[in-house]
Amino acid sequence: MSNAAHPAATRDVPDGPLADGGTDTSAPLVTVTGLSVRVPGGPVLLPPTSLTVHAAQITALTGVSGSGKTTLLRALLGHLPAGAAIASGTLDVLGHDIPALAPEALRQLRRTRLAYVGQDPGSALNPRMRVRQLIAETATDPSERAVLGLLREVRLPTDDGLPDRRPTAISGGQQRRVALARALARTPEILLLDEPTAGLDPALRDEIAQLLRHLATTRGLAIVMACHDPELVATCADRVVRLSAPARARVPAPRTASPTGIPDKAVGIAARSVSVVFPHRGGAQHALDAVDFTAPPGSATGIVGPSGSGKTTLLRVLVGLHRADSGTLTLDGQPLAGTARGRGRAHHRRIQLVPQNPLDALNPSRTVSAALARPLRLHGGLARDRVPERIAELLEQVELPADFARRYPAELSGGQRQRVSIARALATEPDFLLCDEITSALDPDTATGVMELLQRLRTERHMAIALVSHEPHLVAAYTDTVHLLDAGRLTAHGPTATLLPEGGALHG
Amino acid sequence: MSAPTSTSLTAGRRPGGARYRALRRVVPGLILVLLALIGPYLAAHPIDTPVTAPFAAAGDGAPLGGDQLGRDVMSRLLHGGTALIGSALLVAAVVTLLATLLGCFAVLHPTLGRAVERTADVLILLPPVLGIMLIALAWPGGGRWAVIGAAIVLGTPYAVRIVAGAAAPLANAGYVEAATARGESLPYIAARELLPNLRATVLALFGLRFVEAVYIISMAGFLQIGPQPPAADWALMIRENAPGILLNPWAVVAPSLAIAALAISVNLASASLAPRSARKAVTTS
Amino acid sequence: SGGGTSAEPAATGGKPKKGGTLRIGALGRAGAITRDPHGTQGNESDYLVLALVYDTLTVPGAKPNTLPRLAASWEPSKDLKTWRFTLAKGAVFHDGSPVTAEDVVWSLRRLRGTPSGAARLPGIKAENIKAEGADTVVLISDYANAELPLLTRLTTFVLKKDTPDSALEKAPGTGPFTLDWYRGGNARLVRNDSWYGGTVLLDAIEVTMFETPQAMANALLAGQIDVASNAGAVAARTAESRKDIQVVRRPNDMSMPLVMRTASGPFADARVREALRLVVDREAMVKQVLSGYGTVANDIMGTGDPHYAKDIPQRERDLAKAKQLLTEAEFDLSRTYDLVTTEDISGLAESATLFAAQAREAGIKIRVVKQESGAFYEKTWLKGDLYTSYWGTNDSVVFFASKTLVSEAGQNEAGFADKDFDASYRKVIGTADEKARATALRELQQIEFDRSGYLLWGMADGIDLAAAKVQGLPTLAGYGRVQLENVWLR
Amino acid sequence: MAAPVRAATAPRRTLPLLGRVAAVVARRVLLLAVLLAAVFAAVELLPGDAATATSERGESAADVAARRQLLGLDRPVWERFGEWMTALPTGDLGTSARGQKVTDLLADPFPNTLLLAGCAFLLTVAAALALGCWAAARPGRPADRIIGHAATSAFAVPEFVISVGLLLVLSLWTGWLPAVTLTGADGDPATWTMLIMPVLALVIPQTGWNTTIVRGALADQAAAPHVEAARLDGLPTRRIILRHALPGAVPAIATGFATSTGMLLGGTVVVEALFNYPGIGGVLASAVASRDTPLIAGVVICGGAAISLVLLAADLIRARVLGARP
Ligand SMILES: Nc1ncnc2c1ncn2[C@@H]1O[C@H](COP(=O)(O)OP(=O)(O)OP(=O)(O)O)[C@@H](O)[C@H]1O
Ligand SMILES: Nc1ncnc2c1ncn2[C@@H]1O[C@H](COP(=O)(O)OP(=O)(O)OP(=O)(O)O)[C@@H](O)[C@H]1O
Ligand SMILES: [Mg+2]
Ligand SMILES: [Mg+2]
Repeated sequence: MSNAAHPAATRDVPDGPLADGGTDTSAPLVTVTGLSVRVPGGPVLLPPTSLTVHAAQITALTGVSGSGKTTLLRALLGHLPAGAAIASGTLDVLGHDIPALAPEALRQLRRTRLAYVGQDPGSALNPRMRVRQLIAETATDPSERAVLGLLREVRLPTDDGLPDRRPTAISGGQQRRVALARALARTPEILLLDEPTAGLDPALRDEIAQLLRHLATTRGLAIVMACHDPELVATCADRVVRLSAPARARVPAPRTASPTGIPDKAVGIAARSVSVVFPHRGGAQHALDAVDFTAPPGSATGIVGPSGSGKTTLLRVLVGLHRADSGTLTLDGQPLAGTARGRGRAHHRRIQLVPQNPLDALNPSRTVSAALARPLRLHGGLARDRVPERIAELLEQVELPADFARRYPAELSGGQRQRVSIARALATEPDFLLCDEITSALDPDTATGVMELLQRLRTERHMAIALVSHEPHLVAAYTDTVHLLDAGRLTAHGPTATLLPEGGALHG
Repeated sequence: MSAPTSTSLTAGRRPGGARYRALRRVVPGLILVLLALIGPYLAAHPIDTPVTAPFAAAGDGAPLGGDQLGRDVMSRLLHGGTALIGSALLVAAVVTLLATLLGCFAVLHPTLGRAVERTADVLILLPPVLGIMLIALAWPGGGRWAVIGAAIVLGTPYAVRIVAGAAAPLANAGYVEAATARGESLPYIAARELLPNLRATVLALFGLRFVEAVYIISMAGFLQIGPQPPAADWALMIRENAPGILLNPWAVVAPSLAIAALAISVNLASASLAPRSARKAVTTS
Repeated sequence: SGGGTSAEPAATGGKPKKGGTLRIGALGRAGAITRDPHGTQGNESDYLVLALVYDTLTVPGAKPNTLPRLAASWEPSKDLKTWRFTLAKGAVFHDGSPVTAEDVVWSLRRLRGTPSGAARLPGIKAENIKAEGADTVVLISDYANAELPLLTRLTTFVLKKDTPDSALEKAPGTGPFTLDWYRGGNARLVRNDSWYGGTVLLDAIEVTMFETPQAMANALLAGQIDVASNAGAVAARTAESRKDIQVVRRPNDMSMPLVMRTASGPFADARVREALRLVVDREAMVKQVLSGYGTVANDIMGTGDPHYAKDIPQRERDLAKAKQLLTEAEFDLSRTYDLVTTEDISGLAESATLFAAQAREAGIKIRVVKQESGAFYEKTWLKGDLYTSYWGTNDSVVFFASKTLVSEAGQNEAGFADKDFDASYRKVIGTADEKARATALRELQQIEFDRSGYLLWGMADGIDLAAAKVQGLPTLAGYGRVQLENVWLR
Repeated sequence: MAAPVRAATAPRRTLPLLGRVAAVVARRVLLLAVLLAAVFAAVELLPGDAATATSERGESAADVAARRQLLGLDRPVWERFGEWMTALPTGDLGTSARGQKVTDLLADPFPNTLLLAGCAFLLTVAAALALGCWAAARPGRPADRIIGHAATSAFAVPEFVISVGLLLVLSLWTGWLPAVTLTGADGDPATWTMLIMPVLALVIPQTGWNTTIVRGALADQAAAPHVEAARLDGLPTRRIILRHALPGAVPAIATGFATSTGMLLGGTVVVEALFNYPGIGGVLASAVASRDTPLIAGVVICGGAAISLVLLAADLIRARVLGARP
């Protein structure tokens, strides 16, 4: 605990797979030596990795998408994906040899000393329990006072009725903190976090970073987090373990962006005065309120706004998955049907959406190749024997090895799934690509790679992009115009350079 | 570190051992079905000729004793499965098929969904036994077909609900929306996007429907609807021979055991065909 | 005529003793419950209760087959059309009022007025039922009928005059027992100490209605009831190994003939009918269908009749002769013939099944078709070419001749029209002279044996199961089993 | 910072509870009316009618026609249905083909059947939940497999087989229990021991069916993220099942139990016959045999009302459980 007082001192430990807290005097809580995980006779999930974790330190696991961050966390927890097994190395957590631990002892360990918060903590909260019960359930001290204390500790208000709400009635950021409080309630010694800030806007991200720092310091907690957000790593990690990815496809050389000028307004996809109202019991919610949107061919348009401002809804209206309550859609000046069913084949091909949630964007029971082959056959009219070749090409474009074609989505990491989903949208060679938070699960390098790819297609094929993102620097770097949304209203739109100077914070 | 060879990838996903285990679970069902099919050729006596005293205890010539007319229980047992298995399989297949079709379309098409829901709501109020009585009486001489019809009509609404219930969460999944946006037709989405994820549900449903069909058909037999004497039918045998159970228990016990064995083996088979991953159970690690 | 005693006791276990409650089970269905003594008694349980609470004019007997009850004696006129019934002395209703001829006339007319009244009192118009003084009732038949008292044995229950329909359930009767309570087919009856017919020994009878013979037999085996009425052969065999249970066999209880249409169709040729009678293996039928609880019969209906022609030789199986007859009659052996049956009583469908198997040995292809009871009576009965039928009153040859065989009979099941038979029948019912009647009756039975539409392979015994302590159970066939007034408990 | 509370869930509680319940009840009543119309029509489709079905040997065609007129069978179906329906609110179920008041015919047997089916239902619910949870807590282990197979076979074997088996073992061989139900002057079973075997005969197959459903629904829930998370939180299996998996499985389970009600009532037809239980099953069997439309409709409405009540409970449970989810 001696180092708890001066965490900044150990902050800049050099990166590397064998990074070791050599300056610590206390015994490490976790010792991982040469651990590797693979499916017997199958792919490698985690290349040999070593790691030690000490009390009161935050250890960040970074590395490109698919490098095994999630796998390592799950190994520490003793919960590997079905079929995978430890291939080599040792794993010691709190003095226990995790792989050899009896189920009951493992359960006790998780119950009292080891806590894990997954990548999507909102869905991990029982929707039928109240916040208060959720925290008391795992707490060593389930008293009212202690529960409220925990809520305050994670900076949640306790006097506006939040403790009596259910998880579905609180926002995503609040869910994340409730999950954290639930993990802390058992006073663990080690806290494992997977992507604690993915998909959150910058304000929330900073808040969580502060909180983690605070917890490590005051509680002497050892935190291990998988993270691809360099800013978060920079603000709060004591040490960084960089996982090296298994052999992967060539990274395409970055190309210089060559944004075209804003072309003629008459062509491209456009929405005029679109409104969407969601009926709710006892009232209605205006998800979109007379919003105008235009994306000319070859353009790159950013859509930016706080969580719940209607960004996703706008894209869904454009692609025809949600019929707008009022307003008109046009494509190249011609009216565009309000629903996908009402549209012709050509429209289907030309407008493609990459949906927000990478988890359910792919059919779990169909292989990557099946997912990619269908649009190729349906819209490309490709001969059967040409399909595998084209699939390999698409995978390569999103930096995935060609042999991933045979995998099922469950055998991919979060970022890999998102890239397959992008590849599927690209398969029809669309003229308009609507991207909903497509980089939220990707590490910076991969994200840049993907954005570069889109940029290239823009210039080569004159494809237009609409980009919804919480990452201001991406919007700033890759779009020419931007639409700002707030609570369903279009508050501003214009050149990115003027509306988003140097990619600064937009909201919050 | 060496990259995995591509050949080992597929082998790793479905180890030969698992396939063998799955096969082993399907085998009892297959054997039973096979036995029911070739049973008539193994039978020592014709099904309608008395060979011993009515309800004679097991003994020479009749290894399982005689039935209510002194016919050989063993021979009748060997003959009696074909029709029951056939009808139950037919009912289970048709109900599962209908339910899968209607259930998938119902979640993709709200109007149809509401119609299906309402019909199910009404039919669920009708006790199955009363339903069989009405349908079978409305179609006298329908015999086995009337019972099959009744079982299908009565079983489908509930089955549709099960499929629709399982499919509903999938209907809004990203991949279904992606398919819609891609311009896929409803049948394609139902067949290629929803169905593969419902395999476990559908197979479990088939198993359950089969058992339910056996139940309904035997129930109909008990109510004197359906197969007619001198047909050798397991359900009919149970009913006909029940009065003599104290004289020759085998006449009742043997067909009962046959029905139970049939139900178990079919369920076993359908459960083992279901994909393991889709049906996760509460595991401790 | 008249006189004689009631049914013989089944077993004698010492001197009859007074007291005790007899728990008896009888078959019945909840939906078919009737409390009207003149209604359609679909339930044996209801009939049992009615028969113990109310009296009929006469009751079935062994020999002669008609015995006095409420009518102490009867006398025909010379032309056998007018019959005078004299009521028993001292007969009173349960409420103490004496039974008068007026009461009987009112009851018989009420019976005649029911939908099936014409079938129950054939040839007797309502206005031809009259009282003569206080204790004589006169019935005038439209035609000479020497067997008229037969008709008064089963449902001529006597109620008090002008009993309204709403009061039927509690209406006092004259029988050996009075009704304590009745509920949903079950009832409790207590002894009528002032019964005119003799001393009743039992204190009470508790009647339980059973939907299935199986449930009834189980109740008896478990000791929940003392008597299972009409429990069936299988139950009897089950009980045979039990020392504490007696099996009471009542011979000639039920006939299950096959009916072959004589008027038209493939069986119109008498040679074909005879061939079928030669095809059946009667012993096997009795053994397999009735579990041996029955006797082989000779194609003559009414086997319990004191005048049954025992001298006509028993027909045996003779496949060769059958085949020869079929060839002579040019019977089409390539066709499959439907044999329609029902499951109304146990053994019926089985007899059809077994017969079909036996007929196959003679090259006749028969398919058994089971019909639901309602459909059977609507579509097949009286019309079909080949079907099973069943009759429970088998103590009178004349009964069957009048109901089902004489050409104008309302229930002529086989469409049988035979001049010689009709002539013999007229002679039987129109002749007062015993000897001449007997000759005619013999003749009538011979014709029936030779060429009627019936194939009567055997007679089922009626089988009651009873606990060992029950004594004096009736052994008469058919509804004779409800005569429980002489029963006592050891 | 954080987005405001989502509007989706907040106003739910403000809706008047009474109004919602009334709407649900009204829907159930309407469904029952539709079913009755269907049954009325179905009975009309049956060949023959009450007049011929209740006829006896020796009746002439004229007699049957007269009775047909007496029973009102010569009038159109819809007229009779309308008459029957309008009399319903006054508690009048019409007159049976044999001229008795349907209410009188059902007055004794229906409460008896309710008692039998009610006991069986409660036992089924308890047993199925216990067995289903027990099996779900041990997925893939012998206990789970045994329960799974036992449940399947119990359900496959119809009530009458089980009844016969119970009779043999519990009564005829051992003499432990009375073989049949006898009633006293009040029309109720004489002793409660007479209920044991009929109830068991109904419970065993239905428990099989419902255990299968409970087990399946729990297995489905086990894959839910919050259940998986609860497991990773190291909570005891018991708590995971009862607190995290079961609530989500309740709608599916409730629907299963609701269907069970119909099968239970149907099963009484057979079980009552075998144990001579004085219930509605016997009435129904003979009513169908004699095409007694008013009597069949009376039985259907009683059974339908009972099933509706259970479905109503299921509706309310489902509304409560699902209400927690937007
Ligand atoms: N069940 C599985 N079967 C086979 N390979 C798998 C399986 N699960 C994961 N993988 C592979 O293992 C590797 C590591 O996956 P992991 O989820 O740990 O990556 P990650 O570092 O968390 O990536 P991301 O940042 O994209 O979430 C990936 O290449 C993935 O394709
Ligand atoms: N199917 C729906 N039913 C009811 N309300 C909905 C539905 N979909 C979205 N909403 C509401 O509409 C508003 C806009 O939602 P939308 O998904 O477009 O937001 P977003 O800007 O994409 O937010 P985020 O950044 O969190 O993805 C939100 O308040 C949301 O609660
Ligand atoms: Mg990951
Ligand atoms: Mg969004």
